[in-house]
Amino acid sequence: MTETVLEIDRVSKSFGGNKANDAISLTLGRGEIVALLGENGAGKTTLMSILFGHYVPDEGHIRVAGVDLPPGRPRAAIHAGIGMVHQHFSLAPNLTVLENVMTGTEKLWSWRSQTGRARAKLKALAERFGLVVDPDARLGDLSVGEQQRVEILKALYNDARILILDEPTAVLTNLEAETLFATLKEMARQGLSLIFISHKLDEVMAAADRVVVLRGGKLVAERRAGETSKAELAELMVGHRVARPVREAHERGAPVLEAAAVSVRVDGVDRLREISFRLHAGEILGIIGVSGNGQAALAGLLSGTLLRSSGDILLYGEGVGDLSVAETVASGIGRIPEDRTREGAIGEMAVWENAVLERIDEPRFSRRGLVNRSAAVAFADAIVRSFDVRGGGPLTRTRLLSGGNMQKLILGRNLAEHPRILIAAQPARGLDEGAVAAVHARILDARKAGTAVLLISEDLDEVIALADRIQAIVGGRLSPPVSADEVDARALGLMMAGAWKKEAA
Amino acid sequence: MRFERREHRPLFLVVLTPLLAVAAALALSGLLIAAAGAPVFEAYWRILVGAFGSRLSATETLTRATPLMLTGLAAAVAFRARVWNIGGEGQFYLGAIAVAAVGSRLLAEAPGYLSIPLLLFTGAIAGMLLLILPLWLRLRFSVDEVVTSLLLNFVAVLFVSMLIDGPLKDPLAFGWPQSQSVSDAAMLPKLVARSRLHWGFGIALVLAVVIHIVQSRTVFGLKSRAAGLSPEGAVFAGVPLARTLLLVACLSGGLAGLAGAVEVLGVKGYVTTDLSPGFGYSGIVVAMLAGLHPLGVVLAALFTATMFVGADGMSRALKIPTYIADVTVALSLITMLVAVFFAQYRIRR
Amino acid sequence: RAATPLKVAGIHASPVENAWNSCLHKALQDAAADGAIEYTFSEGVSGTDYPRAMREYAEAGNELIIGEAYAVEKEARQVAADYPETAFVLGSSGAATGDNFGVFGTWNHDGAYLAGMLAGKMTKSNVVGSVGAMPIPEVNMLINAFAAGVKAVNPEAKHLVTFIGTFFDPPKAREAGLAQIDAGADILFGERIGTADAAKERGIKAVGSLIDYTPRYPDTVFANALWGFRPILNAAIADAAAGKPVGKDYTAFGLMKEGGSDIAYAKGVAPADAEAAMEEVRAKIKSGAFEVPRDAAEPK
Amino acid sequence: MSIVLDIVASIGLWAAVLRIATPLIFGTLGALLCERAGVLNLGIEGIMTFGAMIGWLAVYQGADLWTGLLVAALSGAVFGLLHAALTVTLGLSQHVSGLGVTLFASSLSYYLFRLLVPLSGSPPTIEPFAPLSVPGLADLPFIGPVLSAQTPPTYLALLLALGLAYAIFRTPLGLAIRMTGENPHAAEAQGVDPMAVRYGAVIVGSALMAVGGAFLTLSAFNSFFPTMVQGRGWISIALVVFASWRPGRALFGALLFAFFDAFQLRLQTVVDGVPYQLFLMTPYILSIVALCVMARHARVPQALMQPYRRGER
Ligand SMILES: Nc1ncnc2c1ncn2[C@@H]1O[C@H](COP(=O)(O)OP(=O)(O)OP(=O)(O)O)[C@@H](O)[C@H]1O
Ligand SMILES: Nc1ncnc2c1ncn2[C@@H]1O[C@H](COP(=O)(O)OP(=O)(O)OP(=O)(O)O)[C@@H](O)[C@H]1O
Ligand SMILES: [Mg+2]
Ligand SMILES: [Mg+2]
Repeated sequence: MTETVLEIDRVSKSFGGNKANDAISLTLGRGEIVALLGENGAGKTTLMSILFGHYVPDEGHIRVAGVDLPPGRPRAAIHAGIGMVHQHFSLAPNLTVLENVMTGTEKLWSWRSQTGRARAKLKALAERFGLVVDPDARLGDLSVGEQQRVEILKALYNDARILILDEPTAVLTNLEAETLFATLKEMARQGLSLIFISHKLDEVMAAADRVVVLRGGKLVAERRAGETSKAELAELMVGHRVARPVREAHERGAPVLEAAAVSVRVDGVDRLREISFRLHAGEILGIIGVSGNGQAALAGLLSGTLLRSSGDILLYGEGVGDLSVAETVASGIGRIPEDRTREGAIGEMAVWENAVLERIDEPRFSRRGLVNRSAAVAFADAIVRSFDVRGGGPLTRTRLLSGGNMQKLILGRNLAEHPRILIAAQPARGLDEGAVAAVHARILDARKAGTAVLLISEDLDEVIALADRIQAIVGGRLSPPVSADEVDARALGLMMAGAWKKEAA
Repeated sequence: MRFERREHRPLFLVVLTPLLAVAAALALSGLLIAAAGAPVFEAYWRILVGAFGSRLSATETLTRATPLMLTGLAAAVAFRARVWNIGGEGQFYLGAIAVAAVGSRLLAEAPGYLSIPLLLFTGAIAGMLLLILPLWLRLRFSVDEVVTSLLLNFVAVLFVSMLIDGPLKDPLAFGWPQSQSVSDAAMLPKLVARSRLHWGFGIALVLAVVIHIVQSRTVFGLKSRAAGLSPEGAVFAGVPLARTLLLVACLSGGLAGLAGAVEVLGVKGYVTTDLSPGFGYSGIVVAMLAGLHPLGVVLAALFTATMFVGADGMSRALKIPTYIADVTVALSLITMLVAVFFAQYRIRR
Repeated sequence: RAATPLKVAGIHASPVENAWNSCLHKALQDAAADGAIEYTFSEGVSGTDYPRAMREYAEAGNELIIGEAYAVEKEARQVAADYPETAFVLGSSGAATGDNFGVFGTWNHDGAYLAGMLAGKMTKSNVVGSVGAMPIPEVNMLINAFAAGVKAVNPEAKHLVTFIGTFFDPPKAREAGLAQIDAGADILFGERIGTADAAKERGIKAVGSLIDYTPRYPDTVFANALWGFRPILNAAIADAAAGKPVGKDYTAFGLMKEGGSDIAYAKGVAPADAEAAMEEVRAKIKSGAFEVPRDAAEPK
Repeated sequence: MSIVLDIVASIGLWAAVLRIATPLIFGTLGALLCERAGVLNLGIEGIMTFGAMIGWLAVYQGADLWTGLLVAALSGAVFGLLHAALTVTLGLSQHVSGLGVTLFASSLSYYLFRLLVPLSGSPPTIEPFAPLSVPGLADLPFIGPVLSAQTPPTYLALLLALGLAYAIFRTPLGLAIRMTGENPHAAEAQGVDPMAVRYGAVIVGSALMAVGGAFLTLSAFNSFFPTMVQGRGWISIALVVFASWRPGRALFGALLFAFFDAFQLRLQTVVDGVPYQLFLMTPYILSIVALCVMARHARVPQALMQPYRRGER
């Protein structure tokens, strides 16, 4: 093995009574790419945060090139050559790219920022690793992918020799992700050592030299990438065999939701242009597309938060105008939002409150403006039990639930009501393998029970596994549907690139 | 050293920390009292006597707590929905001047059972209007309401000053800038004869209970909290954001305006620019002390009033500079804030 | 009776630095030093707290309460009615009420008139200025008397007036004074402290009000329209100590004729003939032969 | 009309503008520095009062004027430390802590003043700063006489505005401060300690506020009066917003406000009928308007008023 650049030695950390890291030891060699794998809440981010000095470990040491790193000092970590790309970007939207990158890189008390030198250095780095961005652009004006690049440039600018990436691909498109991994491999070839965290096993298999699996805060396995399989990794993560459920053939019912040439305009920009689709009871219609092409607008439109600018929507065969959220819910439409922490649930509120908020005006939950608390708590309790929401009961603050459990709560409050239609946007994003399997199983169960599901997703594997028919969304336009049995990932990739237009023309 | 939020608060902490806070504040102001050459322990005794030792002091403490309860409720209601209303002082004055204007003219002849409710309502409306503007600016231009509502305080006070120097000036006040008086019939009846304690205290108590029920039991309470905690989450759940926040603003501004109305109708009968010794600002502190809980606001307002009236009386009894009262209040507010914090957080290394 | 000094409490709405309050405060301190009274006081008492302070002092056994009713006229009378055993003598623009609520005004306009007579003869630019807090009657009367004094000896002179809108902003009064100097004034009448600083800075002369500012600005303030509170206080103390009702107007004790107010001036600054003419009027005022016009309308 | 032009063209007006603006410049720059680091400091009104009192007291006790300013600055720093301890370390609500500091600092200054300076007659005085005329500058037409009427602290204020602009936009420390105000988590991830930056900014900012207060007693006037700060602190808070958190514009805003005030005082001597309150309202209303125009560009420090707690998410 090559020389060891980083050593994590029996690191432990607990939050309250919760042991997030339990005596974890790990080494990293020069030029090596290690993937860190684990369920949601397994402690991956915690471990990396300790490594970078955000958190102070309760026990254990970090050594870089054999030298102990003082705990809780990001500055020391940076000096030791560690760079970190955070799970949630840590950038300032009001500052320029250059300013974001330069912060903290010079002696604080010097008379003048060497902007010229910094700009040159940034440019050289960008060229060397193929991460091109305009140094003088205001960061808030950049796309998510570009911001990701800035995050990496920031780490490289500090001459990082060890780079940590916490779920770098969670918000990237497949194409962006591929570019990123190509860059990372090039970095490793140039002698950098990398640790990255991901839930996407394909990426892990493709990019990593070595895979480390955490479970419940403990390091449970270490494998060379060439000597393991996706199935084994999934099992190691969850602790038992996981298999994603498979879609069984199944008769579809009558159309329940149709869109005819619907357009949506948000802040003067056409987000959806004359889209048409038809959704049947008992089927899953997958909508694929690269982020930024109008999926959010589509989900918003069908969830009752956005208004049409033209076109018609037919619900159960009848034309309806713009439905408000309350009307949407009342018509039997369940909604799973793309971003569970921003839209799906309110962290500071109790589980029961989040369970009933969208139905609070129904007579069973409130009368004459007064909340029927016991009914609401009972409703939440039923969800917690039947959807196996772990980590708390109806009275728990929702913030304390892990991402996967929060997603189960959101799924539960919708499916418990046996919706006739389910609008599911990125239902498995950011979830670990076990949670993904559970969510998929629920959605398939709903389909079996006759629910019409509109699945909006960027994850092609997910769409192929679940959907009966697939349409692609590109630049606010919707392709004609194709049957899921007739396409493969490559064909879908072409659709997402807008290839159908040429066929149509 | 770092702080970690306690998920459970042991009862002894809830009880002990405020006591420790008061003790700390008294110890600190004790140093200053000693610096003035006065006996410290007698001073403590005098604070107690000054706040509750006689019929006069007890009723005065409650009288002073009344506007604090209302402005405290105004802040608590708003802050719970994350509407940062720092404009209580301006709303207080606008409520007061509206009452003086309407009460001295339109309703000058009306009998009390008619004019009192109408005037209270008038004051509330005036307060509302002043908070709706910052809220509208927030919804429309995303302008932070902390600064706008703060700025409007000064505009409001200057506006009141202009009115009582101009159209509303009382010609019988010998040229002093003060507004005309509301009719005697419109004054709130006294709760205790030969004292200043008036029915406004009862109104404030009732409102605290009502608001507690609204916040903990009603759909509106739930929705407004959701709107405050997460606008996106609330919209997704079908909470009409603008309407909910607007209602919150009306409630909060209305309460602050009502505080001004009650102070005019209960105590003074007319408006001057020194009607409020910062009731609007103290209300914010009262609300924070109370952890934004409406019933807690009652306690916090009583505490603040007790400290002030008690220390004020003490300064007279011991002949030390009057300003010790404000110092004591300020110290106890600061120590109480720290105490509330340590009841919520624990220290970790 | 004289064996035990009268217990007197002072309640000041402003800090006692305020010139007007300092007149009261100093007279009370002096009386206490003389052994005539036992003095205790509160200052910076806001309108909300003022009635409570009155009641607390009354309940604490003070026999005479001195203060200012301007912002709390109504409530102050209510308090007096509730404590008939206690004597209240307060600065007020209103009338005395009942047996135990006496009032006094601040009439030092005689001195202002006399100072105006000197100023009128001294001005070279023929422009003089007055800086006041707010156009309230007593301030108006004072400024008008000064202007009348100026006009009496120099009908051509122009008189500027600025109100700073607050009782407590010396730097602002100074700015107002400077503005008047920029507008041509070469003698300033400072109803507010701070005005004389402007005069000092620009090397012109100024007139002070209420207290003697000459020691503070030796080469600048050459005349002061003094107001002595001691005669009013002595009268009130005498009434209260004798158990006589104090429900009357004590203003007159502050008049020049009664030895209350006067002019204090540095001799030799104004021309000798001006001083002589002024002294003549001063004697007439003291004898009652001349009365300075009282005009409480807002000066223009 | 010509009256107005006469006033605007007068040297006296512009000299007054600079004088009136000086405490506002200090106050605004101090508040701006705090806010750039993400801390709203409503303690300003009290800190200015305390600075006015303690600076004066030091000189009254025999210190020289510059020592007086220094003592004021130190006292401001102490209150800044208090505010920082409450808002940065404990993460308490910034506006509540600020209001608490204002109440504490102002009442304490009155109390101490009364204990230490027994009063009879008019308050005691000190010899304040004398105007300074800088050779070269003093010979310039118009500007020369205007500047020559100013005392050293005014020159200091003008230089400070330029210096702070440079420091914030051109130095590594300034960038660290801005980053802390925009995103403390990002600052920490880059090795900048956001707690330390916030402490530093609040302490230095508060020291500047106190110097602004001391100007009132050491230059604009020569004795201390309770309540003499008269809302100048609150005006500074408004001016920071008006200036959209830029020192150069803060200077401009303070001068503009002072212009209104000086102009108003002069206009009063020649015309009447306009309620002075209308003049006094203008800066507040202008600030609100400026805020509406700017909010679209979202240049408010994004982490303003957000407590930063390490290791909390
Ligand atoms: N600052 C914190 N305070 C309290 N608990 C925390 C904190 N940070 C993490 N935790 C808890 O520690 C555990 C591990 O969290 P961590 O973020 O490391 O998980 P993760 O493996 O990164 O999960 P994910 O895949 O969802 O990102 C979780 O139970 C989490 O709730
Ligand atoms: N109001 C807006 N102003 C400026 N840009 C916007 C606005 N709303 C969306 N965008 C940007 O425009 C692009 C298209 O947005 P849209 O919501 O239609 O697509 P999307 O696929 O749902 O986006 P995403 O999946 O990233 O949320 C995205 O890059 C989005 O960030
Ligand atoms: Mg994580
Ligand atoms: Mg999307």
